[in-house]
Amino acid sequence: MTGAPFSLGPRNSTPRVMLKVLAALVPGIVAHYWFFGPGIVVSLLLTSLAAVGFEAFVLLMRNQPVRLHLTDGSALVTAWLLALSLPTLAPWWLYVAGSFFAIVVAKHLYGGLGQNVFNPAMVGYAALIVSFPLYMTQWPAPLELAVHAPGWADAFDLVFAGQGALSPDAYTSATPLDSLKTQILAGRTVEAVLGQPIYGLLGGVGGEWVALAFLAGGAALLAMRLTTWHIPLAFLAAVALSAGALHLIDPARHAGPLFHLMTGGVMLGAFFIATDPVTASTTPLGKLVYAGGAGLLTVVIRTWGGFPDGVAFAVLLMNMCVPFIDDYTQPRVFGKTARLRRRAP
Amino acid sequence: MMQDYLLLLIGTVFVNNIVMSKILGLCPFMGVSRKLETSLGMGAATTFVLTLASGAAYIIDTYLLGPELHYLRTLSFIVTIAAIVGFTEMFIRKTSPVLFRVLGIYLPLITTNCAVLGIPLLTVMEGHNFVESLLFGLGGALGFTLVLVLFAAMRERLEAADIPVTFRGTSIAMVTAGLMSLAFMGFSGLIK
Amino acid sequence: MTAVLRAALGTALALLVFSVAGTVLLSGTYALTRGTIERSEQAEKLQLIAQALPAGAYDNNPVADAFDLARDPLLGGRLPGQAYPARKAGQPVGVVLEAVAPDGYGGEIRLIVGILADGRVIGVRVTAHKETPGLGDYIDIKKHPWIRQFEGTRLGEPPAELWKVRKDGGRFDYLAGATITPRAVVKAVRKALEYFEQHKAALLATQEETT
Amino acid sequence: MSTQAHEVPAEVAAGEAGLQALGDRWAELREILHNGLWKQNPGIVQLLGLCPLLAISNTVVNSLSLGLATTLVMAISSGSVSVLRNYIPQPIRIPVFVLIIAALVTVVQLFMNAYVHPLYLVLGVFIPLITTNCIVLARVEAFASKRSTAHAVLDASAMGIGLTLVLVVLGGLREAVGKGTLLSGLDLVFGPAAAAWTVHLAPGYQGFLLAILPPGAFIGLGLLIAMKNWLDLRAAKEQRA
Amino acid sequence: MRRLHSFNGGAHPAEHKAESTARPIAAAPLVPLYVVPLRQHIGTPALPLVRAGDRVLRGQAIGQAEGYVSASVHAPTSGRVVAVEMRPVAHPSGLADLCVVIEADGEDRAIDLQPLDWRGMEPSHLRNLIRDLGLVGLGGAVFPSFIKLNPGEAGRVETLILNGAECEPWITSDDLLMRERAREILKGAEIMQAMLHAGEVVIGIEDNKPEAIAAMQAAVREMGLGYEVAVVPTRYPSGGAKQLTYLLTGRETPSRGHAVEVGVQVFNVGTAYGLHHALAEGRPLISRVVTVTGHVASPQNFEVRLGTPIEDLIRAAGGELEGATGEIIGGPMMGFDLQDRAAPVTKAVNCVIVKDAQRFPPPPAPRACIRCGECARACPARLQPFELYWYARARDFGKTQLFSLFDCIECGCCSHVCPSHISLVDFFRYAKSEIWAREREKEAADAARRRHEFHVWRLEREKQEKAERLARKAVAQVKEAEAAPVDAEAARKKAILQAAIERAKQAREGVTPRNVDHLTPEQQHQVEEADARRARLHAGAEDQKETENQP
Amino acid sequence: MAAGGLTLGAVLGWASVRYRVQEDPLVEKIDAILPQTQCGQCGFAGCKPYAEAIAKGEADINRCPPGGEDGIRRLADLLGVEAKSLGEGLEHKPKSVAVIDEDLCIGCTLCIQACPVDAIVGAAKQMHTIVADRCTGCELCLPPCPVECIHMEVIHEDITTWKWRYPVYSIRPVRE
Ligand SMILES: Cc1cc2nc3c(=O)[nH]c(=O)nc-3n(C[C@H](O)[C@H](O)[C@@H](O)COP(=O)(O)O)c2cc1C
Ligand SMILES: Cc1cc2nc3c(=O)[nH]c(=O)nc-3n(C[C@H](O)[C@H](O)[C@H](O)COP(=O)(O)O)c2cc1C
Ligand SMILES: Cc1cc2nc3c(=O)[nH]c(=O)nc-3n(C[C@H](O)[C@H](O)[C@H](O)COP(=O)(O)O)c2cc1C
Ligand SMILES: Cc1cc2nc3c(=O)[nH]c(=O)nc-3n(C[C@H](O)[C@H](O)[C@H](O)CO)c2cc1C
Ligand code: SF4
Ligand code: SF4
Ligand code: SF4
Ligand code: SF4
Ligand code: FES
Repeated sequence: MTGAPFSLGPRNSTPRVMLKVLAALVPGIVAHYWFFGPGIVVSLLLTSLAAVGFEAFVLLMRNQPVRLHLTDGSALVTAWLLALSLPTLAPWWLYVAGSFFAIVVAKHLYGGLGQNVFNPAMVGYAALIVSFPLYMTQWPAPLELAVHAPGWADAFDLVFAGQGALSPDAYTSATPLDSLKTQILAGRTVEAVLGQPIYGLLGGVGGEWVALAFLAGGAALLAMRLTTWHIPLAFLAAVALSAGALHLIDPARHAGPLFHLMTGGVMLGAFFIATDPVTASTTPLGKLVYAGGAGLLTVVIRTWGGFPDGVAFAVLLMNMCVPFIDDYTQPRVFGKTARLRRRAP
Repeated sequence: MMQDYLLLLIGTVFVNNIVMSKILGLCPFMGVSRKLETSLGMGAATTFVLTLASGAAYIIDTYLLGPELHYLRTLSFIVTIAAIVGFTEMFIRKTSPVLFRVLGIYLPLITTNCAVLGIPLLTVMEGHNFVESLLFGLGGALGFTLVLVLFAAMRERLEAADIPVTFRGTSIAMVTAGLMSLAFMGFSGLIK
Repeated sequence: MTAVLRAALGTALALLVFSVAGTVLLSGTYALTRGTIERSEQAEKLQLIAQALPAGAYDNNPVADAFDLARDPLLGGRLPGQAYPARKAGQPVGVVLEAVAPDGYGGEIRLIVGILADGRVIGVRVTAHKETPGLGDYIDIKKHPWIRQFEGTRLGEPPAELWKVRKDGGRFDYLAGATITPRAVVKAVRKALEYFEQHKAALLATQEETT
Repeated sequence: MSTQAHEVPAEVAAGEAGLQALGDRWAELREILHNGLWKQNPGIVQLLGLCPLLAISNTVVNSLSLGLATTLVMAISSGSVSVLRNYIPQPIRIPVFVLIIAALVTVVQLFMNAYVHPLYLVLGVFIPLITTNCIVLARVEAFASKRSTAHAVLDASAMGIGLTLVLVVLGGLREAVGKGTLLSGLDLVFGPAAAAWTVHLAPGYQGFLLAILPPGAFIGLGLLIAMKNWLDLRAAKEQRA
Repeated sequence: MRRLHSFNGGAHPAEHKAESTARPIAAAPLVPLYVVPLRQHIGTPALPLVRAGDRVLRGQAIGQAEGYVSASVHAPTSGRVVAVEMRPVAHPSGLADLCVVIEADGEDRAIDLQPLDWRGMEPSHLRNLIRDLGLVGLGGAVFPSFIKLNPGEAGRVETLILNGAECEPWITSDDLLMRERAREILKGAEIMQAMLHAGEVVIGIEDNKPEAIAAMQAAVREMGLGYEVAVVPTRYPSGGAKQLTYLLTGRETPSRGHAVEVGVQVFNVGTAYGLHHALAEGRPLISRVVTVTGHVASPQNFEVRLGTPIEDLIRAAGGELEGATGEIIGGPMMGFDLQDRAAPVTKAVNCVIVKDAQRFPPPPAPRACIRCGECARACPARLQPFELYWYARARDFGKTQLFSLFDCIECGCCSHVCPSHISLVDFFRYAKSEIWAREREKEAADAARRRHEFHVWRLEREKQEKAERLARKAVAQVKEAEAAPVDAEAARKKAILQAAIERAKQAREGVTPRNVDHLTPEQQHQVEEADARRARLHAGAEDQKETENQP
Repeated sequence: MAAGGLTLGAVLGWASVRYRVQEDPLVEKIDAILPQTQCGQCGFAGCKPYAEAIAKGEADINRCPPGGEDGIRRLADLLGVEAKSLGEGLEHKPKSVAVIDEDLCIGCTLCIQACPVDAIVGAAKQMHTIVADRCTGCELCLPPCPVECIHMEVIHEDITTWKWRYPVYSIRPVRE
């Protein structure tokens, strides 16, 4: 039986939401293509295919309406975000394994869309980086700096047939974050490092433009009311503030806030990953706590941790806290005097 | 000095989390995490006992056993822990019946939490001094409480998820713990 | 209250009996196994040290003859390490030094460096490290023969400016994707050799001198 | 049990009763075994003794060694508690149990240190931790302290073997996925020659490191539990059909 | 002008009001058969005062208010009662309820109606009168008005709000009532103000009803009342009592409490209109204004006699058009699907919408909730509907209560905006009714436990008493035997035999039902009925001995 | 070590005597969840004995058919164990009340004695009546009646007891 209301609200729907998110990602993808070559297209295709395949497979196994759930588009969002956080031009099975972890382990073991507690794309990323650090640290160099700028044919060769004629050094370089981190470890100063050719005006060459494109996409996301300002703002503010504080304390060892905002996954994370409605906190106050925590952890892991970028782990760590945060940050219900509190233990 | 202590504490809570990276104390972690409220109680009780046990272990190991009798460590530690648990129970019952109602049922469970023996053993193996031993115990217990409470909140939410039948219950809890420890790997390398 | 006391006394006695019994049992076992344990521990260490020494070129027990080294920045460690001398007929053949590479990717990398009396490296082994599995852990002989590159090297051979990984223009190989680890190891071995040069006399003392 | 016994001649009844008693005993034994190995399996049902289960199960060899050590401790401690059960004052039974277990564990520890030193180094702190391995105390308290010695030893062994089985399966799973090998590390027990016995499953396999790391342990055990659920569900379905 | 406050969320569903405002309110025609449910209000249903065969007049009470929260029910026209029986009523369940079925005689004769001089009346007497006149809230909650007209402990209500917001789409009955009968509404409000000693009276109307606003303003001016006509922005559910109170006064009605606790009382404009008529003419509540709209030939508002079958009412609006797919009772946001068109109009029915596939398409297949929070942003109660849904779906009702399930006013905003098209409110209604059922069961179980414990205790006591009695008797007999030692042996045997007989007799008859001590009135009623039946059954039977078994 | 053992033993012994664990209130809590039908389908003499058995760990939580899945879930919640389905051989019946065929009743009072919750009224040799809203539907009065005049009638819902149904669509409910 279904009761009132009998009216349909604004003409939106979950597939449309997902479609809009995909659309908002396009500027970033275009920038990526422009600065880093066609590898991104190959990896997007691969993760999309794998993710949709895995999703269909699990739905079939569970006797669930396959068409209904496949068409909600969430697997594609996961796939794209996964592809955007993995290095391009890695062997094909890396993308497939990442999609498996994202879709099967992180999403469908929990019952599918809306029920998972961990961000699927980030679970895929994290599983890969701890398992295959070698592939996960070989990032394609920006085209203008690469010894050999890989074209479409190279891209397919590298992904499907292994390295072929190209040696990794020909088309990869350490990412700006990684390179900064290792060189600081070796005793160089930030200033000296940032003068190197892979660093651009704000972040890394090419990477900074991709980040700006994601910022634009994020703005569109906000304008379309697909997310609220809380998470992106708190995330970016926490990154900027903590990086800024470290920079003030010791500018030789810690890069400034702008550098941190423009490199790695911060922009993508702030607007597209930390905002995943399923795994993010849902209360206004909770969103601030959640995203603020994620931003802070990002900088902590970047600065002292074992991984060059901390966005994925920061998001996962905060995902873990979300049910707890939500429980203690419920908005005050109309007519009640206090926020919802748990019973005393 | 202060900084070292702080680092030790942060290290034991996050980086070398007793459950997620040292893999100790899992039975209560799985068993007492169905409800947020009970997990808070368990966490509080464990924190209290573990800090004391860790300090006591240092004293016993340094002043009673020494290098000669190290083979009596396990025996003496476990007896000490049993006594501390019994003593705590008694003390709390006497001083705060309310607290006792809250913690009482968890206290006996603590004796069989292997973290409670593991931390004292680790602390003497790593050659900590007295303050460090206390902090190590405290940090370990806080780390335990942290993950226990977060895990409980997650499990409460997952109780209502449409999880595939074969994975319902402890299976998905294990997978969740696995993803938690994956997330905790993000802390690796934080403190060298 | 007396009932309580009596009960307490009873349980106390029972527990006493069990504790004493446990202690006696353990002491007995300990006495029984002690010798074997010590022998096992020594054998373990000796086996490790032997990998960095020329087989059959010595007749002493380096582990038994080990002596402490003073802390030295060239050896890297925060705590003083040890040296294990190898002698044949009381004459020094070489020495195994414990050294630490402090700047590995995951923190300290502990090494033993076997050096012949003429300053030539006979073998290097990693005894403990926290490098990333699958990436930086090829320095472990169980994973990769990389560490054997040092065999036969000495200060000046290769020349000082080539005591680097290939990526930095040196002579030592590395595996792509992980340069920090080999860099640290190369540096540590070089420093250990320098230490040997500086303290040669003390390290290669004959048996009588050290004991 | 034998309600119609009085209607049949005495000697027949006695024989029958004897047979029945034998059958009963066999049923009881089977029950204990079935409980330990499957129905109440400590590793995947009771979820006790998880720490060593998860921490040590990265290779088959480690799993097997710790499993056997645990089984040994369980059997001896259950047996001794069962023998001593009437001499242990009720109020301090737990401390005494723990004491007995701790003493036995230390004995095992000393022997392992002496005779399989490399393995001792690998298993590390988890040997003394058998003391607080919940399953040891749980069986002692729930079973051994109430039952005859033979039963107690059998139950403890069944539980121990049940745990060992899970350990070995999990170890095999993790080792195979994580490294693509099986039985690596045999040399720790049998000396360097045994290194050659290691089975390499797929040459050129990259190794899925996650499986060997802690997350792999948790997820692997989760999968094993799910597998058991699935088998049980299927059995239940078949029974209904 | 007063400063308006703004509540959280809300929704802007398409209005569809113009359809039914084109025509004035018409009187619905007399129909041959009226079905008048005895439960037309919240609380205890009225007790029937008539039996099949009785003749009734318009306005005659046919159901008497029973208990405190209740109101009387009256005949809508004159005619003959043909049955007092279970008939389908307008209820989401589609279940039947006890109704008085009246066959109209077409004469529509009324009882003697007398204006009541309410000004001089003792307040509690006046409230009783209002109860007997069947006045209940016509805003949808049908709560007996006399209760709300009690100024309460404070002795006065600061603000009386007349609710003319009519925020639901499609419905226009209040709009038309205000346009056409503003003066009568205000006269009703005067009564309310006087009864509540209200300091100020505010009439809240959404800004999409300019004619009604103008009419009310004009009437206020003409009548020289100091009332304020407050224009509130059109945003569903501004007509909810809590929301309107907050809009107009900035006061939050406490959770699970009533507006009166913050010094405000809210009445629907129709209620005021009905109150005026009830007191000025002595006419009980037998009709109300109902909007008939949607897929009908001529959508219009009707003054409808309560009890009119809905199918007849639809016919009055020209009948449904081709392709009608059903009816909604109430508005599209809070109403429900009508299951049986023979069900009658009651005091709660303010609107009948005939659906068609175009404007009321079947709901799209729901998808998984993505926790997007749209619903929380729309919820006027500031709840987190997706959390409620999450736990209601899994039947974890404890958790739903932790997330304040009972603060949900079932406005439907959340379902309305959900991009996954989940009918959230259905889950909330489901959870609420399950929790209520559980509470009922719990009470029943507790009562059963108490009775069981009593039962056990009683058996125990009886066993004891019996043992004592037997002992006493045996002692007495032995004494007797000793006193007459003729044949002591025989006497002793006899005594034993006697005792055995006694024991058997006791066993057979000794159990006396002492379980009728604490019966509720209904149970007493049931027992009495049984007794009556028993008496009828046993009439003529000679057996009268059982009285001796009574204690 | 010996000294340690001695002191610890003393402390523990003293504590254990001093603070013996009192009766736990668990039985009450369990009993409060049981439906108090007293039907004995669980294999115990009533709800309270079953509650005691559960508290002692002697009985499983899935033995009470009148309590249904929901009751099991609440018990599981209380005891912190995994909920399970109703035990083998037990089934949940729709809620019913007993009805006495008044024409047949001979007034033997046997049913009155059987009814655990005093839901039957009437005196010896008189016809008996069941007070419907006291009857828990336990069926215990059926077997004793010598003339088999009692039968069970399923209770149908009315408007006041009607419940909104679980909304079902193509998405499956979480627990079926
Ligand atoms: C059990 C019950 C008791 C009530 N008691 C009062 C009361 O004491 N005073 C009052 O003004 N309204 C009382 N109400 C009526 C509500 O406040 C009334 O329905 C209305 O003002 C709120 O309208 P709404 O819930 O339709 O928005 C009561 C309602 C119920 C169901
Ligand atoms: C998770 C992770 C673990 C790493 N572990 C190591 C390591 O153990 N040893 C190492 O030399 N580099 C390690 N790196 C790689 C360094 O960050 C850096 O990319 C590399 O050492 C630079 O080498 P290249 O110049 O050959 O690219 C790791 C990177 C990541 C992301
Ligand atoms: C969501 C919601 C919307 C409502 N909308 C209106 C409305 O537009 N007009 C109205 O008179 N009552 C409306 N009500 C009912 C009021 O809350 C309240 O019951 C009524 O105004 C009290 O007046 P009454 O007792 O005279 O019916 C609504 C209730 C709810 C819960
Ligand atoms: C604004 C927005 C952000 C999203 N971000 C992610 C994401 O970071 N990772 C992901 O796997 N899915 C993301 N999704 C898709 C979807 O929510 C996700 O697959 C669910 O977590 C699967 O249950 C996003 C969806 C939206 C609408
Ligand atoms: S609007 Fe719908 S999809 Fe979004 S959170 Fe609410 S229920 Fe979930
Ligand atoms: S129906 Fe309830 S939960 Fe939904 S918006 Fe209205 S008040 Fe909020
Ligand atoms: S089955 Fe349930 S209702 Fe019946 S006696 Fe047992 S506990 Fe009570
Ligand atoms: S009347 Fe019969 S069915 Fe009803 S409670 Fe009594 S014994 Fe049980
Ligand atoms: S084995 Fe149970 S807590 Fe570690």
